[in-house]
This record gives sequence, C-alpha cells and structure tokens, in this order.
Amino acid sequence: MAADEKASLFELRRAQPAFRGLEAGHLACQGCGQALGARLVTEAAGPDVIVANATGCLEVFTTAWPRTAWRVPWIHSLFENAPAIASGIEAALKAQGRLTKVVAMGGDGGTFDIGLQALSGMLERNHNVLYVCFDNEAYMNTGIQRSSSTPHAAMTTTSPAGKARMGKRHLKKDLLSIIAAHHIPYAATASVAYPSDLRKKVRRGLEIEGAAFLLVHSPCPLGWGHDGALTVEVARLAVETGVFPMLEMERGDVVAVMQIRNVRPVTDYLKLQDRFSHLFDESPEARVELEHLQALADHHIEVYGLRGTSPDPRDSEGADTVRRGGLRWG
Amino acid sequence: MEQTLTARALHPVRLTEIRIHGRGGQGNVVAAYILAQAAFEQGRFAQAFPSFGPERRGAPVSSYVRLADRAIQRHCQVRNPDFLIIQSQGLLHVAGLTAGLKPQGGILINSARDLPELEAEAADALESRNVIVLGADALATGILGKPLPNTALLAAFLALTELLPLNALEKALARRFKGETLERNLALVRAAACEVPAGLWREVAHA
Amino acid sequence: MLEALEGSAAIAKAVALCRPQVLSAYPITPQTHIVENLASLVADGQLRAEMVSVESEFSAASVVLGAAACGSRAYTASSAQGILLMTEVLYNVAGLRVPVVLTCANRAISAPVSAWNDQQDSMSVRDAGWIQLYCASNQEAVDTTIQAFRIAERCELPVMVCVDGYILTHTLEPIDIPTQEQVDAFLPPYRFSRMLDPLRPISIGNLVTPEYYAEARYAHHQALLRAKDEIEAADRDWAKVCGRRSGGLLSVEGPDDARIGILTIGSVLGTLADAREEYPDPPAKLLKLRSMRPFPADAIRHACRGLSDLVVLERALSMGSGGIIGAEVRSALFGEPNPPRVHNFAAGLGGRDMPLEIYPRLLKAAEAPEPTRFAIMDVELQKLPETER
Amino acid sequence: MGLKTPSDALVTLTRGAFAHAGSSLGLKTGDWRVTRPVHVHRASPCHNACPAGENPQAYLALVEEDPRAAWSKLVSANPLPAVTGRVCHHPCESECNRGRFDEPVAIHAIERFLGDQAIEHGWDYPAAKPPPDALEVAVVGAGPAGLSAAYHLSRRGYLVTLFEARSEPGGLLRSAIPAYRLPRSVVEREIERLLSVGIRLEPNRRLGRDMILADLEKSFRAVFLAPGAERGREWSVGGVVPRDLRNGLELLQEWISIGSLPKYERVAIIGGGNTSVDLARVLKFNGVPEVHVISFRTRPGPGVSPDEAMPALAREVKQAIEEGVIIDDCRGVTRLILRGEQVVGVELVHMKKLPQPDGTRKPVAFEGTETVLRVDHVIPAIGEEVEPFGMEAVLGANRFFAVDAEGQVQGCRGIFAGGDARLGGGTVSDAVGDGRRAAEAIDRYIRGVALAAKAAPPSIGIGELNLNYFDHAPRAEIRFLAPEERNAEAEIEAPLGAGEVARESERCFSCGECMTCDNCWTLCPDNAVLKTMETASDGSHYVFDYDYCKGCGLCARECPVGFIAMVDEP
Repeated sequence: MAADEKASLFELRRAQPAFRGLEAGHLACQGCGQALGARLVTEAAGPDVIVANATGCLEVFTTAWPRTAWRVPWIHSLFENAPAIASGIEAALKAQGRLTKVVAMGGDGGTFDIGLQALSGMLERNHNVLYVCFDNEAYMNTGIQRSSSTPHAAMTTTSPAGKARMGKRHLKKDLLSIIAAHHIPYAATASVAYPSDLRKKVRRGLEIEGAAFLLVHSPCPLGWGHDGALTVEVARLAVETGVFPMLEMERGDVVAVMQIRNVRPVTDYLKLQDRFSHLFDESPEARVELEHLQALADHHIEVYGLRGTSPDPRDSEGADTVRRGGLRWG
Repeated sequence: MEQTLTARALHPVRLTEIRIHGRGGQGNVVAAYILAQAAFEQGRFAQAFPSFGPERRGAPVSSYVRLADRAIQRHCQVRNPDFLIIQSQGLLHVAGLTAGLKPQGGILINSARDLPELEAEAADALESRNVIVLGADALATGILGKPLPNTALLAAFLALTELLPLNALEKALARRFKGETLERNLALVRAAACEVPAGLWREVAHA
Repeated sequence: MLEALEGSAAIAKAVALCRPQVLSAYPITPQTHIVENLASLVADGQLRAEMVSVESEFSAASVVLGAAACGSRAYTASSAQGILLMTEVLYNVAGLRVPVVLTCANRAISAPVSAWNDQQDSMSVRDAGWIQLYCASNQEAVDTTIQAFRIAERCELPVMVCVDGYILTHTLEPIDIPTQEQVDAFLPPYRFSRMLDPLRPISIGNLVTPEYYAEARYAHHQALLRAKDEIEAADRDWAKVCGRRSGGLLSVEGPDDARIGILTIGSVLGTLADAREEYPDPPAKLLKLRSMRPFPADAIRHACRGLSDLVVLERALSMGSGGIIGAEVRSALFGEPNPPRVHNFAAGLGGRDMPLEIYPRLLKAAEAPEPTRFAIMDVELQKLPETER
Repeated sequence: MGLKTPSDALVTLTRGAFAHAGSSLGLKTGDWRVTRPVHVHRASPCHNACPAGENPQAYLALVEEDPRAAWSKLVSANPLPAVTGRVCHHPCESECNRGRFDEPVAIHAIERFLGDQAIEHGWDYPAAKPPPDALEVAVVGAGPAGLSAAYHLSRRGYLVTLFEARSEPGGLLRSAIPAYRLPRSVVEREIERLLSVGIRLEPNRRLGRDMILADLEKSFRAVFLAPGAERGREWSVGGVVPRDLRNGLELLQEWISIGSLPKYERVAIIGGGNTSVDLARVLKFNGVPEVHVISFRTRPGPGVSPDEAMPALAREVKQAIEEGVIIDDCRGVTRLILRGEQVVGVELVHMKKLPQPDGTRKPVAFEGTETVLRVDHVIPAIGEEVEPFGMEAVLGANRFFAVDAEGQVQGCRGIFAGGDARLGGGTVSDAVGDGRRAAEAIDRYIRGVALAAKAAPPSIGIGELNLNYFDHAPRAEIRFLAPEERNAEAEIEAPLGAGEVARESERCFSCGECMTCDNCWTLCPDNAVLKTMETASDGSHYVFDYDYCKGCGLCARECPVGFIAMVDEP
C-alpha cells in the first residue's frame, strides 16, 4: 500500500461516518465475539458515555499499557466491583448535574459469579446505569474455566469430559430471572449476530430512567472451539435453535421476544463447537446429554413462546436482512 | 539447618538454549514441552517454559527450552539462545524476532518458500545467519491432514543438531499421543528428519 | 518417580496424593493449571474428591474452611487479587485454628494490573496468622505441599505454600513425584479435634469479649512460634521417606569462611546457585529463607555469625517504608554483638526477569562503603517523567 | 480527545498507568494474519447468461435511486431494451440465483420499464456523434444485429452507413413479431432514437441489386453483414409438397404488413419456434377454428432441458394454449394425405431428437405410434437460411455465414457477419450481442489490435452467497390480458409500475458485487474495515486496513454477496 494511501487511511479512520467505539490494534483473538459486541454497544451508547469495565478478557485485550482501544472514558478497578464503581460514577455525575451516560461492562464470570452481589446492589438502588454482560460462557481470559454461565455438558478446563464426567454437570444459571426479580425498568438479551437489534436495545436501555441490564451472547472462538470466521454464524444458530432466547423485559415481565421463524435442531448449533465434541462420540451418555440440551432449548421455546407463527421482518430470519446503501439502518 | 543443597561440582553447568516462535494456537508451548520431554527420555536434564503472559489466537508468541548435562537450577529468561525455531514465516517481519541469537546460532524456519526469497524479504532478521528452511506445513498436511508444523520442526531440529537421537523425540510423542495420531506423528518425524542436512549444526550445538 | 512435568501439574499430583476430600477453587492466572489438572483427575475418576467450582475466591476460602471444620481434608489455590479478595476469610480460618492448605501462585497486585510474578500478594497477608512456606523450585513445591498438610493438621494452623507464578508454575522440568505409599507413610488420615459432629456438637466462631481476646491472640502467636519445630520435623521426616530436604525454616549453602551472605526467598535461589558457579569470587553464602511465617529470627542470627555483610533480596516491598524481609532481618539482628551490615534490595517486581548477572551486582553492593538501606535495584528511572522520579 | 499514537520509542509511565483514547493504534496487529480478505469482483449468473452481454446486477443496483443512470448502464451493452424487454427469452431469469431461494427477479420487466422510460422522457444514448472526418464502416441489414453494430461502432467514433433492403429499419422486429408481443410504436421510436446517435440510414438498398459487396469493401474500412435469414428452408415430406404451399414466415410477414390471411378451417403448422407459435396465435385471433403446432421437440416447462424444449418462449407457448392453439409436441409428420394436389390430412408419429453414436443428435420416429390428423392446409415454419443474393462470393455453399472467434467471415478479411445470418444465431438478444461483439472486433481490426482472449469469469453460485441476510419476498406479479380479451393488436403483457420496479430491484441479491450493505464494516471485531463515503479505488465503499486486520475471515463469511474472499498472505 503506497505511503500516501496509508496516510489517507489514517485520515479515513478519523473521518468514519459513524462513531466507532473500539479502535483497531487491540489484542483480542481473531474473530472475537466479545470485541465485536463491545464495539457495537459502545457505538450505540457513545460517545457521551463513561464505561466501567470489570476484569476479564475485554479489559485485558483492550488496555495493555501503554495503549487502550477505548474511544470513551473508561475505568477498570477489580473483578467483582464494576457495578459499584459505576454506581459511584453515576452518583458523581448526578451531583455535578452532568448528563453523560454510564455503562458498566463485564464478562459472564464478572456478572453471573464474582460481581453478582455488587450488581444486585446497583439494580436494587436503581442507579441510572446500563449494565452490559458479554456472555461468552466461561472464564476465557484465564484459559477457559467453567463459570455458572457455562452451558450444561459443555467442556471447559475445570469441567472436562472424562470417564466420570460429561462436561459441566450443572445448568447454565438463569441470570435473567434473578435480574427480573429486581423489577428494574428494562432488561434484555441480545446477540452479536443481530447488530441492529443489539443497538436498538442499548439505546432503549440508556433512554429509560433507572437501571437497565443487557445480556449479549458473544461466542469465543478459542473457548467454544470454532474458527474465528464462524463467530456470527454460531451466534445466529444459538438464537435459531432456542438455546439463547432473545427477550425484552420491563419491571420483571417479558414484554417482547424475537420469534424464531424456522426452529433448528440443537445439534446444528452444537456440532460447530469443539466444547461439545464429546457429545458426538455415539456413547449412551453422550446421547442423554444431547437429548437433555434439546429439551432445554424446547423448554425455552415453550416458556417464552419463541416459535414464530408467520414470517415477520423482526424474527430470527428477517431481523438481519440487509438493504442496499450505506449507514445500515440504525 | 544443615547443608541442604547437594554439593555441586564447581564448573558452571553447560546449557543449550532454544527459542521457539509461533502464533497463539499453533502449539508453541507444546513444542517446547515435547523437546524438553525428549531430553528427559534420554536421561538428559531440561527445562521448558512459555513466554509468560496472555496468549491470543493469532498473536505472535514464543517459548523456551534449556538442555543440560546436569540439573538446571536457574529460573530466568533465555536471553541469548543458541537456536531459533520459527513456526510461521509470517513472523519474520515482527521487529526483533531474531534479537539475542548467538552469532553462530542456527535458525530453522517453517516456510514453503526457498531461502533466497526469505532472505530477500527479511534481510535484517536473517542476513549473515545460518538458516535452514523446512516446508513443515506441507509435510504435516500430507501426513497429519492438518498444517501443524511443530512435530516436523522438532524432528528436523534434532536431525540438524544431533543434540538428541530421534527416538527420544518419538518416546516423548508417545507420552502425549496414542493410536493413529501417534503413528502419523512418528511418520512425520521420520519424513521431516531427512528433509534437512543431518548433523549440519553438530559443531555449533556441541561447542 | 522422576517425570518431566509442568510445575502446576506436579503440585496437583502432590495434592491428589494427600487424599483431599474437598477441593475448591476460582480461576485466576497463573494458578489455573493447578485447578485444571485437579479437575481432570477428578473427571477421570483418579481422584475421588468433591471439586467445588465456586463463584469467587472469597467463597473458595470459605468452602475449604467449612469442609475442614467438618472433618474433610481440604485444599484450595489462588493468586494476587484472589488472595486479597479472600483475606477476610484467611484471618478467619487461622483464627479458628482450622487446618487448611492453600497454594499461592505468587503474582503482582493491581493496580496497575499485572499477570506476572512477584510476592506482594502473600507478603500482604503475612499477618493473617497463617504458616507461610516459600518454594525455591518445583521439586520443593511438591515436597512442601505434602509436608504442609501434616504441619497444618498437627499445629491446627492453615499453611500457605508460596510458589512463584509462571516462573515455577508454568515451567516444565524433571520432578520426582512420590508414590502413594510414600505419602501415606508420612501423612496420616485427616483428623480434626474440634470437628463439627452431631454426636459431639460444639459451636465454632464464638464472640470473644475483651476479657479473653488477648489470650486468643497470644495462643495463636505461640502456636505459630512452636510451629517452627513442626516445620523442621516435617522436613526431616519427609527426607527419611524420599531422601530429600527442602530446607526446613532456613538453609545455608556456601563456604564456611565466606564473609558475604545473600539472603533471599523463592525461585531466584536457583538462579543465584547457578550464578555462584560462574562468579566464584568473592565467595558468598546463600541463605535460603523458606519459612516467612513463623519468621526464623534465631536461625537467621545463627547463620549471620561471621558475616561482614548480608544482602537481603526480596520480590515485594512495603510501600512508604521499604523492604519487608529486610526490616524483619534487621530487627532479628538487633542486639547481636557484631552483626553484618544489612543491604536490602527489591527486584523482579511485576515479572521483571532476574538474570544470573544480578548476583555479581549484589556482591558489589555488599562491598560498598555505605550499606543500601533499601532500593528497587532494577528500576529504570528514565521510564518515568521527571516529576515522578 | 486527540488521537494519540505514541510511537514505539521509550514511553514514560503515566501516573496510575492511564492511557490515551485510541492509542491502541500504536500496535499494528496486522502481523497476526496468515490469510487476508480481498474484494473480488465476480460475474453474476444473469450477466454471464445474457446473450446481449448485459449486466442486470449493475443496472438493478441503480434503478431505484437513479433510473436514468441505470438505463445508460443498460444501453452500454444493449441499445434496444424496450424491444428485448418484451421479446427476449430472458435466460438471465432462469439463471438468477434468487430462483433457487424463492423466485427469480423479474429482470425482463425492469429492462422493458427502463427502455420505455427512456423513450417517454427522451433520454439521450450515452454516445457522442462521431466527428465528420471519422473512419467509415458499412453495416448491411438494419435488423437487431445491424442496429446494435451500428450503435456500438458509432459510440466508438466510427461514421456508420446502415444499408437496409426494405424501406424501413427493424428487420424481423418489424416484419415478423406481432404487435401483441412487440407494439409497432415501441419498435419505431426506439430505432429512431438509436439512429439519432449519428448513423446514416440508407433504406431500399439491397446488396447485389443497388450496390455490390466489392464496392463496399473499397469505400469502407470494414463491412458488417447482418442480412438475417429470410429464405424459408426447403420443406417436403418424402419429396411430396402440396400445390398451394406457403412458408410460415412469409404468411406472418404478409399479415403484419398487409393484414390479410387466406381462409383456413383446420391448419397444421410444422415447427416449434417463435414464428410457428406467433403464426398459430394470429390465425386463432383471425377465427381459424382449429390450429395445430407440430414439433418433434418437447413443450417448454419446468424440468425440460433447453436442448429438448421447443425454441419458442415458454410464456408464449402457454399463452397460445390459453388462446386455443393445440400443441402436438414430440410429433413428426411422416406422410401427407392428398386428394389430387389438395392436402386433406397428415400422418403423425411420436418422434424425439436423440443423441447418435457419432455424437450428433437426430430426430427418431417411433414405429407403431402413427395417427392421422384431418387438416386442410400444412404450413412449414422450420426456420430460414440466408438469402445468398448479392453475397454469393462470401457465403459460398453455406446456408449461414461461418465466422471465426472475431466474428470475421472465414477467409474474408474486413468482412464480419452476425445475427440470424450467423451459424448458431437465433434470438433477438443473440443478434444484439453479435452486433456489439462485431463492433468491438471491427474496432480492433481497424486499429490492428489482436483479440485479447479472456474467458468470462465463472459466475458466482448460490452456495457462495450468505442467504441469512435476505428475506423471502414474492416476485412482482406480471399481469396479462385475460385470454378472452386478447387480440392481435393490444399488447398482452402489462408493464410494471415505478414502485413495483423499485421493490423488485431490491430483491436482487447483487451476486458477486458489493451492494454497500455495511456488513463488513459493522461486523469487524477489529475496526479494520473502513468506510469511504466516496467510492474507493475498486468501486466499493470499504477499504481493508491491513495494518490491523488479523485475517479472522468473519467479513468474508458474512458478506451476503460473496464479494470478499480470503487469500493467503502475499
């Protein structure tokens, strides 16, 4: 590439038609779902936003000193206190009369497990903060250890498959129900496979006065064992199989869902990922776990009424339809 | 509070230090551990450790091996390796890749290209170095079905330096793999070993 | 038998050989490979134990406290931020005199965040009332872990086995793994005198009024001081079984007539041992401090007799004061007839490499006209703006 | 917050180790790559399938925003869209990838819409008048091939003299395609506008009668022969021919020009092409009670391969059946039943064209399936050949011109041929394509430049598209006059409205060509795809920043149109 083009690339980067939340040069693995999710969320929220980030992959791969990929003011303290840090920021902004938005971010470890207490406190006090959890379903920064968000029967280094175990024994913690019990104004789930839906929910969470929570399903190629190029495809299949229900809640009640137009069998989703490879070795135990995961997905579909009745532009196959022309429809 | 550390002959331990370069997810640490295991199988003393820090898939990483004639007590970084093994030729343009390599140090590179091409492309890293190129990806794909270059590179390295006999490497592999995978890896070891001039780096290794 | 193993894998095997019944852990670099290896031993049915994957280190320490109090041998491991998060529980486990073994894979403390090695974490909780033993190699880590269970259960005091993160935990080297028979011969089954048992119900963790609190502290302090003998005995008895010593509280190596001594702790000892062979003069003694708590003051006094200069090298510091081990060594030597001059240095903070060349620099410092009260010897001031130097 | 990019030189530690926003740019993660994404222009199936060489993907991309720009893109290949939009067999639609998703895009209707808009609004052709001193080229025959050649030659700056034997240009467009398929006004106005680009028309000038080929060769730098195939091929059944035998094409041309037809009761038309079907429908419109079309080929329909099917357009055959024409497909005539010289019937037999051991394909009659069909007239419409008059020297004994890859008549430097007169020619769009290719060849010939043989790149199949990003949508409904309302004059197929055209163009998958959907820009985890508001060097609106791209391949995987490919690091 000619030098002048490089210079123009540099100017071009500064003249992007929309705010870009995360700058290039961060150290995420190739095809990282969380890097994609964080960029989309920050763009929908920014630039007038302050981010409080819990320890985790996102924090590590964006801020190796002396550099940071964040384009917005950003603070990391510890693993278990991001919601409390955000509460402090929100209180200060309120005291100063500033209208800047506050977004707290964490991985599933930092949200489902070590930071749950601080999160509950923030929600109970109804701070005007949007908490975004990027759920890659295990402790990825420390090398893929099990978290309470790891799906049942998934293999991690601390819930390995062996003669006496078939991956994680327990079920994925139903964090949404715990969030619902706090009766906060807005809570939702979203996915990196549906960027427009994700952006809409971020804006919705920020517009609403009071606490809001967003769970973003973000595949981890390394931890889930798939090629970096498949990240969006895997995320999409999680939605289309009912494994990851797309919901919106207000005051604890489900008010809207993304309908699945053609429900697909869970194996379509599982077979792309090495963390479930032990379920495909034809053994009886493997068969039981496959049926169990299918039952869990079917249960989601029944409980949340996910099966679409007729094609709808907002359902699982219409929501990401592209249109010709720039600035992808919001 | 008696003397506890066994008395040591007072000549400093003679070490051969190797630095292996690769990308996150390319089995870079495994390569170091296997080479150390091979030395152990041969009754020699060895130490192997990764570059400490978070490894990201695709990111350039390095790992280190020390071989010695008696127990290695030190626990510090390798600064002036005797040899480099470079698992991905794309790394040649990463700044300082060959920094610290001893003047006589040999560089074994996994690449499909021939030496002149590589030297032209990465002059500062390779000029006035003795470099051997091995098409490990192709070899591995042919035998393992996947371009995993580490086993082939280790076999070629041992053939070049004769630091350890090939069957030491085979015993080390047997600890890690079994069945079909082991057989293919052993075949790959034999194939890769005869791709390079045997003993070319003997003197350097045993200097 | 001798195996080429990564430090963490060796430690996990040692723990398994001690027949723990409850393992609890929360992942944190660089401790993760230990708990991962234990998890696969459990998953493959080679270790019948309950593996409790908790939601934070605070709970990891709490789970092993509960398990040990209830009659099961329990083990956990952590690093840096995890150690600080469980500090409240660490004081509690010790105060309740419950025998638990914890591996601390030493790592620097945030902020700023660092995933690399130094000993600020275990040093920060040295007053929590735990026994703290530091390992100079992965072989010592295996032997010390096995000894730790016996020490803890005889003294009814928890033991923290400190192993340098990455430098030891992630390094593969030949390590002798004892057999189950050797460990069973050395380590009897777990017994806790004040076990929670409906047949002999007792309450643990009572509120203590001012009338008795001081006595509780005194007893705990005395127990720690008496533990010195138990630490030496464990090392001797284990050597009878496997033929190796780990250095008890403190061990000394080097020519008797050496006038210079270097006292340090952890994996740097191996590097200095190799360095002594490359830089034979002036001759120097290596004083390997293994037990940080209880602090072996008299052993240090004895080892320093005849020395003109003692260099204390450590991998942590008490900000606003200086060296931690340095201060404690000086206080131990106070009142000695002609004590050596004590030069105190910190180095290797946040994972900075400590190469062989550090040894000659220490010797040169020992011969300086004025002893260095305290300095971070490998700091590079040009990396700081003027105002911060 | 300024964009700080600390160089890699020594960096002083900030208090509390804070970092400046966006300073991650200081670390080039580009060296993580083993493969890299690149833009790859791929031919769309509709482009490769179009005999006239159009690129529907290109003009469908513009039609909603700027119909005029879409039209000029369209006429850069095919100058007669209003005509071909109506009469072409549109292979573009049968190849359209969307056909295997829900329904193909109604490309021909949009092509017709653009042609009609151009005529209505008088949009000028993108062709400057050639200078008076430009080199001169002669074109013989003002049918679709000749018109197209003249147009493309004129665009390339040649002064074209277009000789037409008849009094008016258009060839078969005017003489042999009935108005209900191709209204007279459309032909006349589109041809008139085409000629206005600076082409000199010389009507009533027949080669051999008013000028001779040798003169043309002398006074023009090159000659393009596009006389069409006007002479009906010899037809008989075992040598037997009825007395009053009339050729199908002549009858149709006579009706179109004079409007009179002989009185028939029951008629059998032999042949499965457009001429045969058009004549049959015209006879039905004129009240002939029973009209048969007999062909050994099969009636076009789903699952019928092109080489087995009747050459007539599938929709025309369907309309003909609706209007009462009887199609006797897979039938051959083995005997004429005469009373004296008058036909009273034909003997039909099941017949199919089958591959022979020597590799050719020949019709085979199946003995034992003979039946008798009572008719009073038999009309052969089995195709035509070149009327050699005036071109004997060049045509030789052939029935069609044999041309080389350049379109030059074998052995005749500077003489080119195309359209129905060329061996293998056949449809209007083929003729338009021949004209364009001939113009390019003539241009190269005059400038002495060799043919740059470049095969069309393979078109991109549906497997290489990411269909998750398209939602099902029905094809625009093409409305026809009800059979009972149809007559020989009123155009049967209704046009699409502007709104329908816009929505239909949105159904185009834009195969192999960027549709600026922003997917790559939106989904790059590394912010290594940069959007350019003005078009970038390769015509798209996105640039890969290889300083930072890690080569994960996500953009290539999620590009709906297969415009991004992953290639090994150079």
